[in-house]
Amino acid sequence: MHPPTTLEISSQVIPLMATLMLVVQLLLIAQRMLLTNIRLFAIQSLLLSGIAAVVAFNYNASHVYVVAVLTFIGKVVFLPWLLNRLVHRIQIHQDVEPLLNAPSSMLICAALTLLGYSVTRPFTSLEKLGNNTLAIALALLLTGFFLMINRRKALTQVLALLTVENGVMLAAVALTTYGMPLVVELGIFFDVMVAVMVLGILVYRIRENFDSMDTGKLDQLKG
Amino acid sequence: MLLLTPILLVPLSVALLCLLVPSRRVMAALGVLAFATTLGLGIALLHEVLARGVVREWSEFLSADALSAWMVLLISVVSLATSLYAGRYFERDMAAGVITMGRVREFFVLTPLFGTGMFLVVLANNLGVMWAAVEGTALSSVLLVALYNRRNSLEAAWKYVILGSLGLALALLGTVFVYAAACKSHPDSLPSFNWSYLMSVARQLDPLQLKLAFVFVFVGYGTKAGFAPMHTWLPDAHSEAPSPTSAMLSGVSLKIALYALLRFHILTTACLDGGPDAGFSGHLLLGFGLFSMLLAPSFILVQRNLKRMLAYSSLEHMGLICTGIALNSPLTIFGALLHMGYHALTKPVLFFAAGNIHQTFHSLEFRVIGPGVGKVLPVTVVLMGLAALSAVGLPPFGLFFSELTIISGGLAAHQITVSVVILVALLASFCGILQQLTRILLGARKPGDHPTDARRSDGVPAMTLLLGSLLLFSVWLPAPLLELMHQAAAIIGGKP
Amino acid sequence: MNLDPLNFLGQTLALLLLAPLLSGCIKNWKAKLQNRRGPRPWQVYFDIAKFLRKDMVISEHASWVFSFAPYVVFLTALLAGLMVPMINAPAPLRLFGGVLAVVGLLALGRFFLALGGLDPASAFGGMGSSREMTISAIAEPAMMLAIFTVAITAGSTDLSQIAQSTQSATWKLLNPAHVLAFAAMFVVLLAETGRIPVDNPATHLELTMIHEAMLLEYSGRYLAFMEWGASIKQLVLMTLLVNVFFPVGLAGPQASVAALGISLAAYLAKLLALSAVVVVVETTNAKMRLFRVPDLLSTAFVLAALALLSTFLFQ
Amino acid sequence: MLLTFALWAYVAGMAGALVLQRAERLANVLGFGLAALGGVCGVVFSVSSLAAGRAVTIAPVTLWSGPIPDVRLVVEADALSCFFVLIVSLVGLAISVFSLGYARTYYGRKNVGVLAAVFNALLLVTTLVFIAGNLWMFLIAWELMALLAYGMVSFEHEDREARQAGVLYFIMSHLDAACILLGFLMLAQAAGDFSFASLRGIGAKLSPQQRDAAFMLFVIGFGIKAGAVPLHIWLPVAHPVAPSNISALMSGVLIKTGIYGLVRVCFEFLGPPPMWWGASLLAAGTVSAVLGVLYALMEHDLKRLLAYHSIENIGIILMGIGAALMFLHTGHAVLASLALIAGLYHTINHAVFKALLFLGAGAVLHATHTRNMEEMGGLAKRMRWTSLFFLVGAVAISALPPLNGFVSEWLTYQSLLQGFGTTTSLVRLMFPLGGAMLALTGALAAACFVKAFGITFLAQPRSDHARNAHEASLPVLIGQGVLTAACVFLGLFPTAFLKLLDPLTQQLTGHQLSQQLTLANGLVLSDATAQGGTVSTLGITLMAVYLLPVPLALWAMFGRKARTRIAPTWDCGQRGLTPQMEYTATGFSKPLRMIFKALFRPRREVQREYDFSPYFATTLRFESHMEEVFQTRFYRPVNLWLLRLSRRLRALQAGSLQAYLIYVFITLVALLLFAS
Repeated sequence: MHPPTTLEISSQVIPLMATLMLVVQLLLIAQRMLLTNIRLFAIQSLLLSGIAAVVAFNYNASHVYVVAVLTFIGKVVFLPWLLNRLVHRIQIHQDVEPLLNAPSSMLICAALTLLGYSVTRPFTSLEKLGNNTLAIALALLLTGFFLMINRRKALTQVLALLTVENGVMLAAVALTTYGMPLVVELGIFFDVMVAVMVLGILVYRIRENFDSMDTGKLDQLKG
Repeated sequence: MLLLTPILLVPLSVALLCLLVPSRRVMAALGVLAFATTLGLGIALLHEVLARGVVREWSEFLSADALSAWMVLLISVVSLATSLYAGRYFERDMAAGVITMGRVREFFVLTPLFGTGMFLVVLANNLGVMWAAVEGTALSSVLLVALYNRRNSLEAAWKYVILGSLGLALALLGTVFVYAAACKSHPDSLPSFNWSYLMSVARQLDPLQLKLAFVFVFVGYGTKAGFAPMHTWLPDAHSEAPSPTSAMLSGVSLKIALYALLRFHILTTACLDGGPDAGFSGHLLLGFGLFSMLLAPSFILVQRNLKRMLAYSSLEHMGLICTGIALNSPLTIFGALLHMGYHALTKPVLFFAAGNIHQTFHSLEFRVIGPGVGKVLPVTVVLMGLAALSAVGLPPFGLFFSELTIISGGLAAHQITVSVVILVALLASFCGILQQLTRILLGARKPGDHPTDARRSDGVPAMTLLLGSLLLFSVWLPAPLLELMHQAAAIIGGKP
Repeated sequence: MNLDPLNFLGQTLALLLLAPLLSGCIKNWKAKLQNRRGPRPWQVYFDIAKFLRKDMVISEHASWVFSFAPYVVFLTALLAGLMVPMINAPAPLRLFGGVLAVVGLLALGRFFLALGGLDPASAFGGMGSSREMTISAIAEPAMMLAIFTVAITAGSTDLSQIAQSTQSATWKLLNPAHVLAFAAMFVVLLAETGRIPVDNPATHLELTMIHEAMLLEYSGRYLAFMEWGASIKQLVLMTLLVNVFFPVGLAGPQASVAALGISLAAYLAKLLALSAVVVVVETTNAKMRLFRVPDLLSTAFVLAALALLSTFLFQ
Repeated sequence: MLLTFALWAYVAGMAGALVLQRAERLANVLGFGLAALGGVCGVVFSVSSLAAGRAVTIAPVTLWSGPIPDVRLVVEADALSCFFVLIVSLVGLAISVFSLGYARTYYGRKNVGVLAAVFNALLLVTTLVFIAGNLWMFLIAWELMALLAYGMVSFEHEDREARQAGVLYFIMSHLDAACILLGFLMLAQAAGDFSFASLRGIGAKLSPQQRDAAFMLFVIGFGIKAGAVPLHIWLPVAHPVAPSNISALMSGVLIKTGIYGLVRVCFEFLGPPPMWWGASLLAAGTVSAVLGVLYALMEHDLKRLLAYHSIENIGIILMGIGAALMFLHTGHAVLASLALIAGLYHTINHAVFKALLFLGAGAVLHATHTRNMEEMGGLAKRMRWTSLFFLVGAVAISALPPLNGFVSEWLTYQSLLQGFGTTTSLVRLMFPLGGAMLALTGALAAACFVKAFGITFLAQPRSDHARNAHEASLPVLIGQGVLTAACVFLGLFPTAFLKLLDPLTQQLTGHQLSQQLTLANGLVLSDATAQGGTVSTLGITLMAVYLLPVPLALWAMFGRKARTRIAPTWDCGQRGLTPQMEYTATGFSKPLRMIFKALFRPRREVQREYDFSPYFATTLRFESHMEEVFQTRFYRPVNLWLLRLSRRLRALQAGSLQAYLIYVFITLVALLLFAS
């Protein structure tokens, strides 16, 4: 059995970190510099892997450690590096221009967070870690979704997609007693990696063909 | 002996082989070989399923019931026709210099991968793995859509991948919820994530959580299956992809996503059954199915691009299938499954013909193609005409029967408004397709506008294969297949 | 079929001989009323005989229809006449057709008359047939409605039957329905026989003539048959009016010779009275413009409709 | 089994023609020859079984049972089927003979093999429609019929008009198929089975609302197919552009499938009719009759004119059927049978003379290469036989004695007149008024055919084409001759034909009337009442022959010495009449156009150029347009509205990824709120 103290601590820590993830998300939304965005995403992923680690430590569930490690390697190290590289490769430094300005997007995100809470209210989760973590996960997902809508640059959309992914993973880690079965975790992980690579390839090609990454330019297919 | 494993391994190995093979012809041949094999295996699987009920391998990691077997057959047939057609198609493309050998290789590598992914979707027992497989199909098909590396194809691919992976993220969340529900019902141990297991414990799962999960799964897989209003990527991707890929996307890929959705639908129905909101998932399916059916025709009516029109027609048919399943009477579900099959045999023909037209006139815009295609490509036009008749649901083609079955089933279920809506939608899309095709296929060429490089026999084998089997199966279905479909219908209807 | 040969022969002769005399009388009285001496009543006989003797000039454009038409016109008028009771109630051909057949036969005649007008490629003929068909078309419904009114009350379309039931006690001659139908029928008569105010039989002024325009290219015996047929048609319609709507004194089946005599006298009297009315109408009215004629005929239609409505009320 | 043989003959003809399409002469002979053979068999079969008075001639036979539960194809034939099989076979026979000659005009130009094949296929599926024994068979044959007819309407698809006509036709046919399907399914739900046998009298099980709904659906569906106003919009567009032999088939037979369906459904399936069913049919029939002929009058395209007359005659048929339904309601079964007989008699009559007229039009079209009457004329001299046949058809369709049109309209009049006494409600006024409208229709039809025949065949040729016209080939004439003979027979010997209708009325209304309708051992046709009217077309004809000596004798008496001289027409002293001086078709119908201004709303443009005074114009250009009120007031607006709506919706797919994401987003949020 686990010493109660750690459990108490972790039951404090996990929601905290989750909330931090949400904060980072909000920063992402407010933030305009592309490179900073990537760093923020890295931080968020770091928090995620941290949560995974804590969960793993709590239940000393070995395969959740694997998740933590994979997340760290993949989302904290590899992807940011890849994206940075891409950014340098296709020299774009000018900041991203959102459709909505920061304050109004903030308001919307607040509303979405509320929605997340209200939706997850009905079922109190399995044990002490879960409940509002789930709400946060949902909030992450919705805000990430909004972020995706709100950004024009192809790369930032990729980032937004990844934050959505983070939200889902948070749910996966926090909600289920011991995370998902390993095979699933692996599958998901590699899918995400491949997805990012495919996206990278497309971004690269788009850059080549359109001399820009502004997806606003991709509106030729109508009707 | 193993059945499911080879079904996965054969196309996979062919894909790897194609990385090495030098010549285009060999790659094409390999593709045909692969899917011919899987077709054979599929038929074997059919009998196996009829004999044993459910076929499991790798300690239930792979399992196939009637529904999966049916899907395996569909995938194999469409992929087989596609690889039959692809050889000549890319030969002409390369001759015309619109595509490099590298890209062609990409196609012949990715297509079997695409197939493998779809096979895995229908054979995986584990819902998480199923999700991963769906994502895999999405990723491989994205690259196929972007094959021509033109501006339009890239745009289409981008929209496809963004909407697709976003949707799949939602689907993943839904999947997680389901698993969470499972964990909640058995807090002590790490429960299995197998569909069969979940079905067995369906009654103990938390209905509220499952409802929520289904909402996410529905929006997620629904996006992939192209339900309006999440369908927006569909016409772009289907029209900009090379015609063989369009055929696969329209012929099976949509149905695969629907299959994934159906698994959850069955689970949810089983869980919510008898509860306050029983049939919740059914209502969603019905609503969105009808909405898609109603939305599609208006786009067909004012459509200017051949393949986009075909894509919208696919939207229509998906809506109908969905409605048929949602009506949830054995007859309508059976009709819907049959509809899947007939549609899978019909739509590729149309896309192949569209491919020929595209390669002859170098455009898909109706006004560029102009009237009198029949004077240039008589054979293609005849085959396309037949396929179009089937697509709009005229006898003696099977879609006529399946549509009528669904409609009369709707009446039998006292859903007269549903039936009327279906009829109206079908009528509208009929009008659209009829007048658009009449405009381009019939008539005389404009003077001095007679393309020289018209090849009359392109793709005829593939098309005749499909149309022939369509006609055959419209008037006669082998008893085992019938039995299989009845069992599949029973599974969907929640009475296994 | 019970075809009494005597009756048949008698009525045929009566039709053939009486018709010209009647139109002669009308011409004569009209002249008198206009302070002219006018032709003798029997002048028409001479005209017909003259026409029969004369050579024929046939248009080079005319086809076989042109030569076919006069016989059709003549015979249809005659046949129609044999279905209308003149002197004794069971008309000779009563079995072969009632009022519907009469209307049909007259229409057949008109059909060929109009074709004959078109055939010689002259503008007048075309104009004439166009107008003739138009007027008859709008006259038809009024006529039918008027006839239905009596036919419904008699429960039959057989003219002799109608006449008899009209005579019999069950039927009051002054039934409003009856009177209205009679009025409607009279207007139709004017239109059908080409009388002022619809058409002017006396004129050959291009723009106003209708019936004459169709005959313009006919000559010799064809013209004779055409004219004669026209006068027979007129007689038939008048007989229809007087004997079906006003069958006073009409002899029944197997009537005695005396009865027949009375009936004949009554018939002639009624006929002359009716022609007098026609003459008065013709002299006191001016010819209408072509596009005014529908107004007149629609009045007739309304009268007939009223007649119908009143049968509906009084039954 | 003769019918089976006929069907196989059609199949063989279809296959043979397709196989031999390279050798067009052979394909022509084989295809249409076999079609004619099948026609003969069909005629013999139906006449024999009707004469034998059998109610059921083919017990239900299952041809094929499909993969889906209770999807099977069943055929059965009762008296009603036989009657309509008679129509299709008789007309088909004549048309196939005609086509043997007519198809030659397509040699080298179009694929005669396909033409012959589709012709056979059309005969096949039409026959199948009539002998269908369950819903599936009926619907499949029905849809195939529409499909094949579409192929034929757009057979000469090189010109745009034909393509558009084809599309319109197919869309309307599909619409009617949908209505019929829904109606049948409503019945089938109550019966729990798709076979016609189990649908008999099923209406009794339905609630009144359901029955009325089903009735409305059927009326719309079959009304479209039959071309009843205001659902006729496709008919005058589609029939003219098809090859003439197909036009004849469509106008003569295909639209009768609508009548067949109505009779089948109203008299057998829907059960005892309320008053308003019959009344509405009667009203619709009257309107169709009058409007059809009025629009026909305004046409100077010969085939369009004939097409509009089909609408008129369908109206007359509907009047009979509607009256019959009303009498069924009031419980006068005998009278109902009379009205029904009138309607069905007119059905076969119209099939015969309309096909005849279309064939004549085809021969003329072939000779003059135009459908425009303004460019014809003088053909009576150049095409003697064709003109004779056409004249017979014209007299028949104008309901003039002694031909068949007159007989069926006489029966209609009789039933209407007697109808007045069947009820005391105000509805009974419909009967005489309907009769009056029928009279108007007849008179207008006569006017119209004076124009059609006179302008087309008489007077001077109006164009070189007409001047160089020549008589048609022998098979073409024989084809028309057959139908002419049929017209004469049906006209002169109605009592003989009525015997064939006995099993039919027995089946539908439970009465046999031919005895009561026959007087003087078959010479005279009576109206089945003691004192009622009688008519004898044969007698009239015989009398005409008796009386012919009168004019001849007069001639002999007076005009022995008279001579005949051919001379120019009187030209008012101008130098020679030119065709320009003749009355035109437009001019002929001008008075009626002016009288019915309110309906036609003609638009005219006159452009005159003059040097010094408008009264001495140097050039004069006159244009006159007319559009159907239904087209302008209903169909076009609806069409435009639909297109506008679609364009609006098109904005949804504007190409912006953001917008698409928002759709998904909104859907998700909405569903989340809906779920929790």
